[in-house]
Amino acid sequence: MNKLINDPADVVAEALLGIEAAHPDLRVDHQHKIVYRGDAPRRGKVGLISGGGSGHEPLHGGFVGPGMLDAACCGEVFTSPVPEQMLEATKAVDGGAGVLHIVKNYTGDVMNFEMAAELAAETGVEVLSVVTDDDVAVQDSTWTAGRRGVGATVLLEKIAGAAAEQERTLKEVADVAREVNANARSMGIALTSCTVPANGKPTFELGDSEMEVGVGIHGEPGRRRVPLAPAREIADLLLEPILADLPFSRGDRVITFVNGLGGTPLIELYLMYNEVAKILSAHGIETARSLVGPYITSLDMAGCSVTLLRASDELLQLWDAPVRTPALRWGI
Amino acid sequence: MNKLINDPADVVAEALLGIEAAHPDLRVDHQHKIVYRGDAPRRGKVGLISGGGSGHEPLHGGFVGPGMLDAACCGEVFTSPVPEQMLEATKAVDGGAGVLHIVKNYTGDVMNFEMAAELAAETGVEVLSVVTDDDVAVQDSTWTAGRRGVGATVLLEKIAGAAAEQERTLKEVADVAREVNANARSMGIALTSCTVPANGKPTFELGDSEMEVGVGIHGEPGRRRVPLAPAREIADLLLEPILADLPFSRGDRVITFVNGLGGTPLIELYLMYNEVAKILSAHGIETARSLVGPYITSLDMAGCSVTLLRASDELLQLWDAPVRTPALRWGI
Amino acid sequence: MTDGRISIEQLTGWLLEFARLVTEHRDELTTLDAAIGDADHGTNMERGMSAVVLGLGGDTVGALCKQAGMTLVSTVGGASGPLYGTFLLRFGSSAGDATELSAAQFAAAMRAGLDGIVSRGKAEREDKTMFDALAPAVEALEAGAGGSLVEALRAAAEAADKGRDATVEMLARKGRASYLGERSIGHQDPGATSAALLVRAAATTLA
Amino acid sequence: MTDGRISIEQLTGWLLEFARLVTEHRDELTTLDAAIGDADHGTNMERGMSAVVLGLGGDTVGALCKQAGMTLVSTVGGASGPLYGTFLLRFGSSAGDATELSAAQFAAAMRAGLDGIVSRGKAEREDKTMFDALAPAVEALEAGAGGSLVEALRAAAEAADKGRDATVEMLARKGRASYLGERSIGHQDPGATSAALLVRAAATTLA
Ligand SMILES: Nc1ncnc2c1ncn2[C@@H]1O[C@H](COP(=O)(O)OP(=O)(O)O)[C@@H](O)[C@H]1O
Ligand SMILES: Nc1ncnc2c1ncn2[C@@H]1O[C@H](COP(=O)(O)OP(=O)(O)O)[C@@H](O)[C@H]1O
Ligand SMILES: [Mg+2]
Ligand SMILES: [Mg+2]
Ligand SMILES: [Mg+2]
Ligand SMILES: [Mg+2]
Repeated sequence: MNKLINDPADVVAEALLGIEAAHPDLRVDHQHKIVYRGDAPRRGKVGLISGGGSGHEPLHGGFVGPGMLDAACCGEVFTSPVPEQMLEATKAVDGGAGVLHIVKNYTGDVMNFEMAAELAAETGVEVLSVVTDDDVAVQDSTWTAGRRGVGATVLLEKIAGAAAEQERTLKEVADVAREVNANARSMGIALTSCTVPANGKPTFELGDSEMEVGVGIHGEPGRRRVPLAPAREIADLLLEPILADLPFSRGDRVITFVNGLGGTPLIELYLMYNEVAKILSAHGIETARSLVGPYITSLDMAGCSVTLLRASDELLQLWDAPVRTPALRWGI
Repeated sequence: MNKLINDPADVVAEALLGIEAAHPDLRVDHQHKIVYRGDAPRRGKVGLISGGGSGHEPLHGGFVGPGMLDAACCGEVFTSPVPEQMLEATKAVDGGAGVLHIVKNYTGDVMNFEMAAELAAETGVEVLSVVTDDDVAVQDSTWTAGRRGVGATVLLEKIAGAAAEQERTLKEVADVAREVNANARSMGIALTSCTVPANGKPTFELGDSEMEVGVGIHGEPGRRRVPLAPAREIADLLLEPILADLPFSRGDRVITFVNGLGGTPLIELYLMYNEVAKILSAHGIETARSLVGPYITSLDMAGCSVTLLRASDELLQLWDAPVRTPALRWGI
Repeated sequence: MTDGRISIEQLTGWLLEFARLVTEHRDELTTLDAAIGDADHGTNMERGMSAVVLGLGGDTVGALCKQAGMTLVSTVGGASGPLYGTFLLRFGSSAGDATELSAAQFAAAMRAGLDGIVSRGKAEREDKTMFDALAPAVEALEAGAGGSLVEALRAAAEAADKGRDATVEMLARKGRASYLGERSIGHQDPGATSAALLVRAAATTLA
Repeated sequence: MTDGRISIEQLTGWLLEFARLVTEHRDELTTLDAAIGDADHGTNMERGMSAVVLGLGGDTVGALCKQAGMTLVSTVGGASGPLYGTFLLRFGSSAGDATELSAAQFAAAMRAGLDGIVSRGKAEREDKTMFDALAPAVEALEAGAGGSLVEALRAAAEAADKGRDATVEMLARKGRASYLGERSIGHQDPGATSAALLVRAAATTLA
């Protein structure tokens, strides 16, 4: 297992020590594995909390800071955090205006956040939850666990963070967050598996000329395995279901997000971005803003995902608002 | 070969199309494969040019913008650009105050930049060159090609960029750049090889429990191959020669840079950062600033490098100055 | 189920044995999860049950099991943490202040635990989850009301194993495996596998 | 070398043959470079020589070779671009306006090219570079001054091959391979290998 780690059981705890050491304006609660904005709680501001399994870095700890999250609760690798963590974070970031939980739609995450919200309600903190489920690879059905939350989560945390910074009410921030999720669609592809440290071997085996289409961010196998294709065909494969699903239409303005899954270098992501941009312009869809890089990863998996967010002027303004976190920063 | 590409011969050209599409405030000359700051040339400002083989992204194209480079010349993968590119860029960014070439110390880069500088001299543009050679893995000797330029290049481009932004003279900017190089040391380790697209297979084979110590950023084998070790031992292995070489001393203030080589995810880099921070504090060396992430990569290689820069107050001020590039951004 | 009552020591032994089995089968559980999930079920369960073992105690069955359930909720995470945690919490509530359980009380507590899982996770029969191993086991316990505890537990363990095996052919409709659609068919559910271990542990420790 | 003169068509043929050999040996050159460098020497040389082939032309030997040299400088990059480019530029300068070369003029032009490589790259004997294949070849050409061109070219090709083979045991002191220190020993230098192809191409096309 070619990883820069010590004991696999300590990966999350030790990475948190590194985050703390590297980012003096964040605060880390090592007992509860929570990354806090240094100046939380902010009086009058809605507190924004997210969290989930680790292994998706910079999500979520790298998105803590002014203009984005107030706290990130870090679970074990690919394992949702436990209710106690979210309860603790909720109490710590409440500045009197309530707390928004940003939850990716996985059974474990949803249940653990739900339990935390129930417990928080008992302490009197007002909590609303938003669940992201933007992954079009998964059939949406009341008979399944529903779609996964993937790339939209990054865009949502930024945009809701900006709304919270403007001291909007909890309901308003939650509405903006839901608007982002409702207008975002994603799809991902893997060229290699990832290796969970505690497991020590690749979660699935993929030949040198195969790929998994429709993967999430946990090394789950995708919807289907097909022969490796050139980037331009992969872009088609990713965009076709995305564009059809919302559906996106000629004239739409979007934020285009090409995300690396952790083991794919930036040069390939830019190359993919070019393919995506060509398809979008052929469809008359205008990229108003873009994001290219590894922002929601799956450990060392090679591959990428594409997220499109249909963005109103208001969402774009919130996107442009200053943000100062380890992984996203502009304007300050 | 698990890569998101089309024809291996087109990787660089197509990635440049992606960079152009994703970053409207940059300008790309596709014929010469040059990434320009949108508003170059800036009258009265020293022009800063770097470049080298591609495959190290975000270096150098991702460091073009206010506060950093004016232009980046992109060679083929792992192949230094040709003199024509640097000549073209030199003429294009000269705002009357001369142009600084930032060159990593590789035979090919040095020769191609030299030829470009000779040609530029004929056109009347004043050119100075700074060569980075911070890699302590390589014996420094008049009998060899000398040390490689690696991580220090990133720090130097930022700091010299800030000095140029202050409208210092060409000589002054070059002096600052040389000061950075003189006070920086790096060392790298690989847990996997990279795969050059045109070659289609890993440059070297490394077993699951081996690592190459003292690698550069081109998939060259390192100084030696040893059994894979825990992160804390790797940190020792990397820091020991760095600390001994300058040497760094108790009380020194440094910029600590833990760099990912392209295939290693951020969670591992933070874990490594923690190990590095522990060793530094044991040596009484104070980290004044830090940088953690994949900034000078080697395609999809798994591994990392550590760079320490002993930084005066002036260098730190220049580091803190606003910068606005795709890969490094703060203050604006 | 008329013979024998289940002591608090036996219930403690049950949880210890479950912890032992989870560790013994950790890699198997993780490998099953790798095929249709995210390769952590063995790690998750081992982390949780190790913590349970360290904190085992309580004067009543209710206290014992609630403590264990809370520990699972606060150490496991993922889907299995809240589900197994809720199972034990509800089991404990059902048993209440009792210091020993009759076979019927045990069956009732198991039913309460299973209902807890359903109320948390909304699983239905043949969704390919832990429910598919646990539900037949609880039914066997209930059906065995007239016979011996040993017999009932053995029948429950067999029912759980059969339910676990039946998950192989199911198309997943809950949890991560549901993302795979048709590709989930042919793989045994990891949660059903650990649930069968829980019932097997009961059969070897409670009678 | 009294028999025969080398026409501009033959020199054109030389460069064409070198391009052909480079393509034929592309993967070998890259594999050699993978062992002690960065796995691009075959790709680099093929890219450069393909461009040379497309632009071949000129009324004089000087024009032909300078054009080819400029093309290498502006398409190859890396270490080999400036080195092979300078080689051909200096070769062309040495030949000047001639439209054919005597054997002695050819040897002198080769010497000038080699000197160009040395002035660009500062390589010395046994640094494990292209110099170690080219220098013995140039010496053989010079030494063959009294014999036949065919003989001299054959001797040069043999000397280049021998020089190339000798790089295997050398410890690299220039270029990327020098980073490897002792580990560079045991591997044949890619640049010396392509240089031996250049000389072999001369032997098969110029006599
Ligand atoms: N909604 C649900 N109801 C009941 N059991 C479920 C549900 N969702 C998942 N499970 C069970 O949880 C198991 C997976 O547990 P685990 O791997 O520990 O959690 P995660 O899926 O979060 O990684 C599945 O094999 C399945 O048996
Ligand atoms: N200073 C030098 N003088 C002569 N030849 C050199 C020198 N440095 C490198 N070379 C030659 O260049 C070859 C490598 O070329 P190539 O792989 O194309 O360039 P790069 O090393 O930039 O990737 C080496 O095998 C060696 O023969
Ligand atoms: Mg999990
Ligand atoms: Mg090269
Ligand atoms: Mg799992
Ligand atoms: Mg090379």
